Amino acid sequence: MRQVFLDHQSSTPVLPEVFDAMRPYFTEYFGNASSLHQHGLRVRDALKRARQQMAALIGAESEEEIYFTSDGTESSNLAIKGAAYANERKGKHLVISATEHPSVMNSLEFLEKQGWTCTRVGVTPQGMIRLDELEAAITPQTVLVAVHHVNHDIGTIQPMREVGQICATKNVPLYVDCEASAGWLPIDVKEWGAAMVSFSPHRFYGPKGVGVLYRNRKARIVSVIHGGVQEGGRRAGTENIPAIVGGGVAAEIAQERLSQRVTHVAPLQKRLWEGLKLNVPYIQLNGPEPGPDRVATNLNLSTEFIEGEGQLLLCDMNGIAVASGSSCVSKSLKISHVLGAIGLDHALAQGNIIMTLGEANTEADIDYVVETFAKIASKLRGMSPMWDEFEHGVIDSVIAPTGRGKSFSQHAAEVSGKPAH
Amino acid sequence: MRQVFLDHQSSTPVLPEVFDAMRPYFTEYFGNASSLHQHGLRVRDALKRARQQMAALIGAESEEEIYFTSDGTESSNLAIKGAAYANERKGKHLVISATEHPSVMNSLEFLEKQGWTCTRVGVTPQGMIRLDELEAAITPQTVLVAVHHVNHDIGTIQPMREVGQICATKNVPLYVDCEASAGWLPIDVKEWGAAMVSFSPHRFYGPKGVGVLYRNRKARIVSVIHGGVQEGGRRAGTENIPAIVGGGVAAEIAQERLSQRVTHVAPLQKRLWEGLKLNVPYIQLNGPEPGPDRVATNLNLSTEFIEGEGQLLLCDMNGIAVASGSSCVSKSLKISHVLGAIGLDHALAQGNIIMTLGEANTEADIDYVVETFAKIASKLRGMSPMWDEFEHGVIDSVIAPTGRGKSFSQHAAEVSGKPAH
Amino acid sequence: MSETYTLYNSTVMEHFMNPRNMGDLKDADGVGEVGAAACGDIMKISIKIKDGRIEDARFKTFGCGSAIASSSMATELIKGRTIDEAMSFSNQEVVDALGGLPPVKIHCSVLAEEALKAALEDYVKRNPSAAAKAATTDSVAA
Amino acid sequence: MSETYTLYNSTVMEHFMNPRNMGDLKDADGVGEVGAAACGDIMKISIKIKDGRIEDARFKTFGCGSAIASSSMATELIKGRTIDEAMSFSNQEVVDALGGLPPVKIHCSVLAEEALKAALEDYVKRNPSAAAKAATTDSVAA
Ligand SMILES: Cc1ncc(COP(=O)(O)O)c(C=O)c1O
Ligand SMILES: Cc1ncc(COP(=O)(O)O)c(C=O)c1O
Repeated sequence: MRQVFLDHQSSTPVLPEVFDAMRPYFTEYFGNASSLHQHGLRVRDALKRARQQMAALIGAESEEEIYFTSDGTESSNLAIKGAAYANERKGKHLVISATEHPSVMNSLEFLEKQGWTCTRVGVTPQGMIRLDELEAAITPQTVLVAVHHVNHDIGTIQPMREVGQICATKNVPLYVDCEASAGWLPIDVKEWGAAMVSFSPHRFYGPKGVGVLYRNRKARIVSVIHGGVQEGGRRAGTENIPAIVGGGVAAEIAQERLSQRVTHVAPLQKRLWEGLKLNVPYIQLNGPEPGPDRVATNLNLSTEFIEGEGQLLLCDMNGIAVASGSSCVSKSLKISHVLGAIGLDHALAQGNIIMTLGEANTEADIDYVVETFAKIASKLRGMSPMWDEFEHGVIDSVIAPTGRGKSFSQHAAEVSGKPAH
Repeated sequence: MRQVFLDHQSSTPVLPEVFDAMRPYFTEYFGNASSLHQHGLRVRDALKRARQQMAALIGAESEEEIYFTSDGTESSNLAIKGAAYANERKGKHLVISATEHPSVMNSLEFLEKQGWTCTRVGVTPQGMIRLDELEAAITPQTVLVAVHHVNHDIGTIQPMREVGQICATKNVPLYVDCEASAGWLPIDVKEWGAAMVSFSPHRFYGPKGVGVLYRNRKARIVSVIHGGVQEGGRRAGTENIPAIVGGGVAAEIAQERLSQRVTHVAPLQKRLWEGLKLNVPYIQLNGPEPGPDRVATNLNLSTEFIEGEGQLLLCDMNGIAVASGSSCVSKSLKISHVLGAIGLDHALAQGNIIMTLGEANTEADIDYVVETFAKIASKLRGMSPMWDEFEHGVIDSVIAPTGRGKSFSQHAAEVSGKPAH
Repeated sequence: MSETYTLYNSTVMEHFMNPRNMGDLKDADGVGEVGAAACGDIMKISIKIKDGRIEDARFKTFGCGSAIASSSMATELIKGRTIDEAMSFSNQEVVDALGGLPPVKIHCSVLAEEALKAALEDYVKRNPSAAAKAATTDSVAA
Repeated sequence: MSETYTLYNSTVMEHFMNPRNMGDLKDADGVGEVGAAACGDIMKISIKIKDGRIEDARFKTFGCGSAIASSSMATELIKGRTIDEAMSFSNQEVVDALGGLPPVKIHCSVLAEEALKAALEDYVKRNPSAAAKAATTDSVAA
């Protein structure tokens, strides 16, 4: 069976060059960067090189602005809580977009329990932050604005330059989560005037176990993991040297191959969406059309009248790895809050499937996915009472309304006794 | 030149078997454990196996009690802050021993800023916690007691069973930092009645980038890194699968080879200390004599009249990797707080050297170290005004007092104008 | 990849991939459609009753793999049972017959139980005489 | 390991490994011993003065590698200077001559400056006539 990995947003394989670079740091150069002898000093050098590679990827001025954490989540936590605690005297208010990653959203919820307040700025149906609302949300007590570069679920590219200008005018530091864009879109921290930027190499063919936080010299943060004085006192704990070394090499390669990678995936993204649109009735793309407003790797789809997990499992049984933001695949039984924030009808949120492309995908892969996915959708619709009820005019389609029948959500609420969430 | 690595407390090389186990998880089995497809499910299986291996090493009942973090430091942070935040309603008081690792000490300092109070229980000159003080320190508001199994600097093994009994009697959960003991001493969480235990495989021939927190089902903690619902909702962020897999294998091997390893290093530890005692005048062992009260890997030495960094650098230039707790090697210019807590004279704290053994060390290594170290000590004493002043009866030795001259500390305070810290 | 890894055990996967009794029953004697407010799943079970026994059962499900497997298994299990027996059907039977479900998916089996009971209720409503007989069990009223 | 990694640059390492002017001066004209409260380092510099110039200088240091290197370099630098010149000696000279020190180790060079000034003070105290000449500079009194 053909194997097609279409979940590059979840993780990517480590490149052979990256693995080769990491390799000696497990067995031979195994020192701790805090040690003052050969073994420590050698890995310090390696750390510095990796910082330079990370700095180069995002246009940072100096490698001293790069801090290593364990992953993207920890970087978000450090950016949000680190800035909140460091600037408590100025105020206890933060502003974020409503479609930030849970690592940002939940860091904020934690702070809210400790007395901070937070404004969540709404987005358009395409997932674009509402700039006027952002501007209005910033108060003299605001110590941080957090707006991600690209949304992890729906691939929307945010207008970072405009966001940066608003923050600069209001003189509030800006944190940009670049986990879903680094390695796939050019990033220039200076152009945005970003105080902090985070990303994680395992999204661009680097290893897991390392996250990056860029912090502009002027931005004040305190650490959130306390202990020794590693990472300039901003992140305690023994550095994960092999992963950092590998991440640095992955960043260097990502910078070199960025346009080549995009040139490869962008046509596949279009081919996949065109193919699905043509072969699967009642399917919708969430977020912007492929083009300048959407990262070239991501398609976020809603297949109407069927649920996401079933689609995902049948894809998997056919060798196709995909993700879903439907409530059935989440451990909390809630749909992705991003789908809620763009105002997606619950029926469509339930049928959500996320496909994310990478450099190993081919046109033949795409054609196989289109063909297979059409079969899967029709198999699941054959089992779905909703498809039946749509065909009998009991409920109507959200994607292509016929004017007959009630809405899916109304029907679902009637049979379950409560509106779904 | 002979190369002798005597800094196993800082890190250990990854075993070939461990590396081989990790290897496929970089390039082939690169999935994210949150994914529901083949790539995710495969690594979930691997995660579960690693949890079982970790659970077995410490006598935990079930692998469901094992949580993965990024390192020992993060595990300490999660144990301390996680328990503090989760049990806030019961009280805001914690009790720790005065010689805990900075990851514990500084987590507490952070909580103290947020309104918690903490009692630091004193230790004997050998670094043993004072059980009567511990018992007296626990109040009805105490939500956690933290006592490490083995001290990272001086190798003292704490009376964990007695500590556990006190906590059980007082009905307060006990957290035991086993970073300096796991893989080198048997650990039985049930025997101690420990609520939490932490350790990190990079101290026993596993990889960096993974920490372990055992949490008994009954112990309440909340997460400190917020985001997705990985690790049972207690640690958000993409799991570092290769390191976890490698760590699991290292734990399994550590369990198998524990007594073999100890049988190897314990005689070397004795040989090293006997050799140094015989060949280096005015040298002192800090912490208990090699034997049942001291972990078999560690020697903590004070070479009088000379400072630690110079000793460390000259060791390094002679192929010998060691550590030091002197203020000159710390980024904060302070001596290790452990040396302060055991009441070590400042003069001796400044001349501190830490040697930690591992399975690759040989008798010939030890003899080389003894011989070389004797030369280093006499070279540095030749440069030291303190040695001179001791020989001229201006100051006296702490280790072997002659009754002539003032104390080093008094002299140092006089010439510097202030007492050192 | 040589080995196949699955989210659910092999029985659940088998019922998800090849569901039994999928579809609708023409001339059903009772139809129940229920939804799970928690996750948005919807399940419909149709039954055919003959001589006080469930002669046939079919399902249609909008939901995850375990919801589909649960309805497949539930319809298998209840065939041949008397109305009274079916009235005391519990989701645990589905869970057991499937060889277990992940904790977060137990509600799928509950949904199957509810869909079945709704279908029985529908039958009883349509057949008051049967209602009289079944009135001895409380679960109908609940 | 083929390459050698060092905590300090090669000049600092060289001065640490092979310190210049290590020892004491018999019949020193001035001896200064100072300590750094911050880290506990102690440095002693002895000087020999001839015709108003530092003819020779020696050090003994209890301290880290950069403290030893700083005292070695400082004694090298001051040889041949007049008392006045030496009075305005600054730690920055040591740092520069060593090709830089890590920020946290700059205080080692300060200690060398202080030890030298203490030795000069000692000389001046022992030789009031020289004191009269040097009185024009404030640094002595400081
Ligand atoms: C936009 C965004 N931010 C942060 C994270 C968290 O990163 P990690 O999984 O490396 O902890 C993710 C992960 O999916 C993400 O997509
Ligand atoms: C006793 C003890 N606890 C915790 C830690 C922190 O562990 P890590 O360096 O893996 O973050 C250390 C590290 O030296 C330690 O020795």
